[in-house]
Amino acid sequence: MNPPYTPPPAGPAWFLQRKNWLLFMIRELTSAVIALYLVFFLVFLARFGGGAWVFEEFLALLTHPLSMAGHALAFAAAVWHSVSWFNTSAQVMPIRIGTWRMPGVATIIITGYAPWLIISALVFWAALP
Amino acid sequence: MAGEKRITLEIFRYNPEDGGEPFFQSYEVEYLNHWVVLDAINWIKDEIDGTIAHRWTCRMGVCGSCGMMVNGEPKLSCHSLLRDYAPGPVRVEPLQHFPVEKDLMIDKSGFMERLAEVKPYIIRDDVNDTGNGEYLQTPAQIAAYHEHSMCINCMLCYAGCPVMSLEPAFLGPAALALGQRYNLDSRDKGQAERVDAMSGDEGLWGCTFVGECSVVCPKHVDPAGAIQKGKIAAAKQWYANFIKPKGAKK
Amino acid sequence: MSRSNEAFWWSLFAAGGVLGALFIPVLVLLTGFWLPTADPVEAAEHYTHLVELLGRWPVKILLIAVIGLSCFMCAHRIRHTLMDLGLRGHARAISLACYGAAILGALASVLLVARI
Amino acid sequence: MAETFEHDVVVVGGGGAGLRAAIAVAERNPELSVALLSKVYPMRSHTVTAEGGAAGVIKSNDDLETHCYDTVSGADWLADQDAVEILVNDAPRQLIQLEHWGCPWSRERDGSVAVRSFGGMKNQRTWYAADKSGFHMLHTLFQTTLKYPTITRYDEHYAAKLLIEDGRCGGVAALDLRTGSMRAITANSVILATGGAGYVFAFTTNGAIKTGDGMALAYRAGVPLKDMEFVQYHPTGLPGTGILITEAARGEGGIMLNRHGRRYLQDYDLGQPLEVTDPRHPQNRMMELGPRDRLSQAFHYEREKGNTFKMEEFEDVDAVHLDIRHLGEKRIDERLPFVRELCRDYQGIDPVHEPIPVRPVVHYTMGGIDTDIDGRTALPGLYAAGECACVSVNGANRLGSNSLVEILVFGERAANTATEEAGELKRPNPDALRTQAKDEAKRIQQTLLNGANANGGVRPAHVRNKLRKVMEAGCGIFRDAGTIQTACDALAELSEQAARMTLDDHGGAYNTQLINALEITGMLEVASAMAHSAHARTESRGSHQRTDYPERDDAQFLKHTLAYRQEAAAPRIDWKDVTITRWPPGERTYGR
Repeated sequence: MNPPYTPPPAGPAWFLQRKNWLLFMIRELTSAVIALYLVFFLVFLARFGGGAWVFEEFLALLTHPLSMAGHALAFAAAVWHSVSWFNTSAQVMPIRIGTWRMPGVATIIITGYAPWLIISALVFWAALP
Repeated sequence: MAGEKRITLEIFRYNPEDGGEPFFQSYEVEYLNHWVVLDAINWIKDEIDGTIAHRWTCRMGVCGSCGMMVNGEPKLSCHSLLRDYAPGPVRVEPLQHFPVEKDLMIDKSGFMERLAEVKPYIIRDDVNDTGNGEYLQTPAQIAAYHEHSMCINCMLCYAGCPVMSLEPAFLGPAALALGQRYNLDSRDKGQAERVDAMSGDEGLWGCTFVGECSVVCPKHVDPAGAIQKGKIAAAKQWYANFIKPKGAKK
Repeated sequence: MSRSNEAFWWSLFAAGGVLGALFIPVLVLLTGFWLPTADPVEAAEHYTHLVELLGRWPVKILLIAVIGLSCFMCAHRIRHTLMDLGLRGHARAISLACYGAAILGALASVLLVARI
Repeated sequence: MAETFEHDVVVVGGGGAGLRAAIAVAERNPELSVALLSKVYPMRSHTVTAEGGAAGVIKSNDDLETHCYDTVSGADWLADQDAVEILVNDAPRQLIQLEHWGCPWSRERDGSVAVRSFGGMKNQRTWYAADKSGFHMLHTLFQTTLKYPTITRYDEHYAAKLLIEDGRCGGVAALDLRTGSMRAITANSVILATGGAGYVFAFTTNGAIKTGDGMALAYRAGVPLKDMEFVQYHPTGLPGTGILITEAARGEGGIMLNRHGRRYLQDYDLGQPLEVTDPRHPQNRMMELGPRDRLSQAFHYEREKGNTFKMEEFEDVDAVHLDIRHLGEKRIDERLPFVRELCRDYQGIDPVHEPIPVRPVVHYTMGGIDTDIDGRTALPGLYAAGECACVSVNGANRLGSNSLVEILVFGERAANTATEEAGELKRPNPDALRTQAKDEAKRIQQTLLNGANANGGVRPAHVRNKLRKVMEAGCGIFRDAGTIQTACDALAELSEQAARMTLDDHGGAYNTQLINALEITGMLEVASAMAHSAHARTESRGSHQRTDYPERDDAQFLKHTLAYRQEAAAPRIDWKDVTITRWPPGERTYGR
């Protein structure tokens, strides 16, 4: 008798097999874009610490379309990360009062989207002169 | 049986005794409106080809035997109406990520071992002392673990989880959710005993939170949620052990 | 394998994930679009304001936490993704590289923010 | 051929009774090795589908005496009252034990166990885990077995034959489904816990595995089957599939309505209905909370009066309505979520908004392997518990929620006896046992596998389907000498056909068609015992209603039937006295 049949291994492109696996892989890959942005941000901090002149020169560079495109990509990745992160909050930290469990959508808004909006607004407000 | 409509089933065939490779065999079925995929397979087995091997028992979505890939999706075949797949064909395969013993029969032994590994039972000293009545447990305390106790061991989550093919030693969604079900049970005192089995690299930390297990679960067990809760608990435990190493029990 | 240090790295990942989700999109907007496109006359004003803002210790700590922990979030995910893409054989090297880079990034954020 | 595995106790069947038994042996004597053998993985066992709950006196407004009386009167006085007292007295402890093992029983606000009403019970005493009580009990028991290193599981092993040597049972010959090889699993004690035989009927709540295997094993070994004519029709099954809608739906206040919207049960001596808004509704032992036999019989009369409606999509079967809409969505989701799920998935209706169409459906076999109150059978070394056994606590009609405690109480009890006696009895010669297993393998090879029947041309499934229809037609809710005789004749004819069964599959690995064929030969034996027992009992009692003998006849028939198998002949029917202790036979009244 032959041994049980084992289907061939999926290979590195396994995530193309199912839609949700692909979405997962995109979510994970956002971290690579965010990592690049973090490197940029460290440079940004270094320039900022270098004084007003250095910083203004640096800002001028950032008006280049390539920079804009890079930041647009970074923004998309960051938002994807935020959305995919917050959307799991009802699963990871469900809110319960007695036997009542807060509906998933409400949990996600209260623990995710609402703080996100408030913090974003606060950061803008603080950064504005 | 006189049916109303026709549909073709393409069934995965593998026989370990004939030395051949797996292949798909097509059967045409006349079906009634309320037939599920399992009804069609049973009809084929009864009337056309008795060599097909598949598992089923309850036909009401609670015994967990009849999980299969139906058109590429992990499904309970007793729970998948044929008419939803019209006009067909319907491709029926054994659950993904398991060795195939024969046709639609997968090898479940690895899964059974995994279940045992997480110590899925109440651990405390007085468990056999029934003299003082029941342990009290409020409805709110039940709610903390109840969804994770609804697992029928159908293993659809294993077919949905890509880690199962990337890391074959992974304990997997159902087993980890089961361990977590007991960890979250207010009657249990066995968390510390379970943590070793559950929090290894093949345990909780093997999970990358794809989340598909909870999507394909027919009983809303939410293994993905259970595992993330388990990770939080295991991380807390790690810091506790770091601060108060060895022998210190909380 | 029992009680691996994964718990530690994962906790940094989780913390970085939360902070990153809350802060990074708005930081990208600020650094990528809002500051570069501001009126040059206002730019000097911005700079003094930001210097003043970043001179406060609570703000410094928050910024270090956001950047430093986000580094660990990225490192953790990149590490797992590389392994999932078929590099399980190099698990050790990948871990060293990813978390090493994250530690460097976190240290850099401390130094750079502190000197403002 | 025929590998041998030696154990001290072998448990055949991995459902509630089998698992409880295995745990009991492991706890009582950790020195003994236990084999737990099942033709499916244990959590697939039919216990998993039980919904409503398990009866055990726990609340201060209830008492053991009443539970006993309810059970005895529910059984139409055919239950052995010493066994009933054991069941009732031990039930609370068993249910608490299960609670301690992790069963998530539904609770009161203060954390104590909650109980609900059930049919034929005077007080609320049914412990429940929403409406998945059997599911939670089975998984709790299965998971608890994982604690004990002395329990060795043989999953997906089909017990083909009892191994008997020197007049005692010393194990089973079991087919390993994976390879098709025959194994001799030997032990000093064998406990049968294989469940009932509802699948010998066409329309049943029972899963495909409930083919009465254990009954057939014992019957062939000369052990009599007791009270086999008593087959319970549950009044509320979904019309197309036979899926059970739990009695708890009525326990929570659901009502039965005929085609005209009338609560027809009031016309069948089950009391007068209260408005559903009345806080006293539902009343115990009245109307919808009458016993199952009476409710199923009422359906039959309603159909004769033309008060049922036809369901076109299911070949025009008749049905009535079970209405739970007035309970409201919140209560339905809390207490009966599975009912809602099943109605949606398999009937395409939402019981929150629509009444549920239902009809009576074969649910439980009260009869089974004759055992004493300690689980012993007539064959030394062989014990039985659960639905495959007849202790008997269910008599002519089982009360809902008694079976889930029966499997615990008598599962443990049989195991205790088996554990004690495993040490006392001399182990049969293992070589002789292995030879028997080898012979059984050879028999199967020669009759079914090697194509000797190639010209028989009888598909196993056809025998099975015909058998199930024959039983439905001849031994249904109402029978008479004529219908039963027709069934007996048809069964004899089917047995001949079964001898000519031809398989498509001649392989070893997962030859599920072979297993089906073996099951079918057992089903024929069990069905024959049912039909001939029904023929012999010329009275009406509980679930056994003879239109030609409509009255209960205590003078002649306050007795158990015992069906003994005879080679190539109808079974011999014998009689055995019912044990009466404290509750002399009386009038069986409900609604008064």
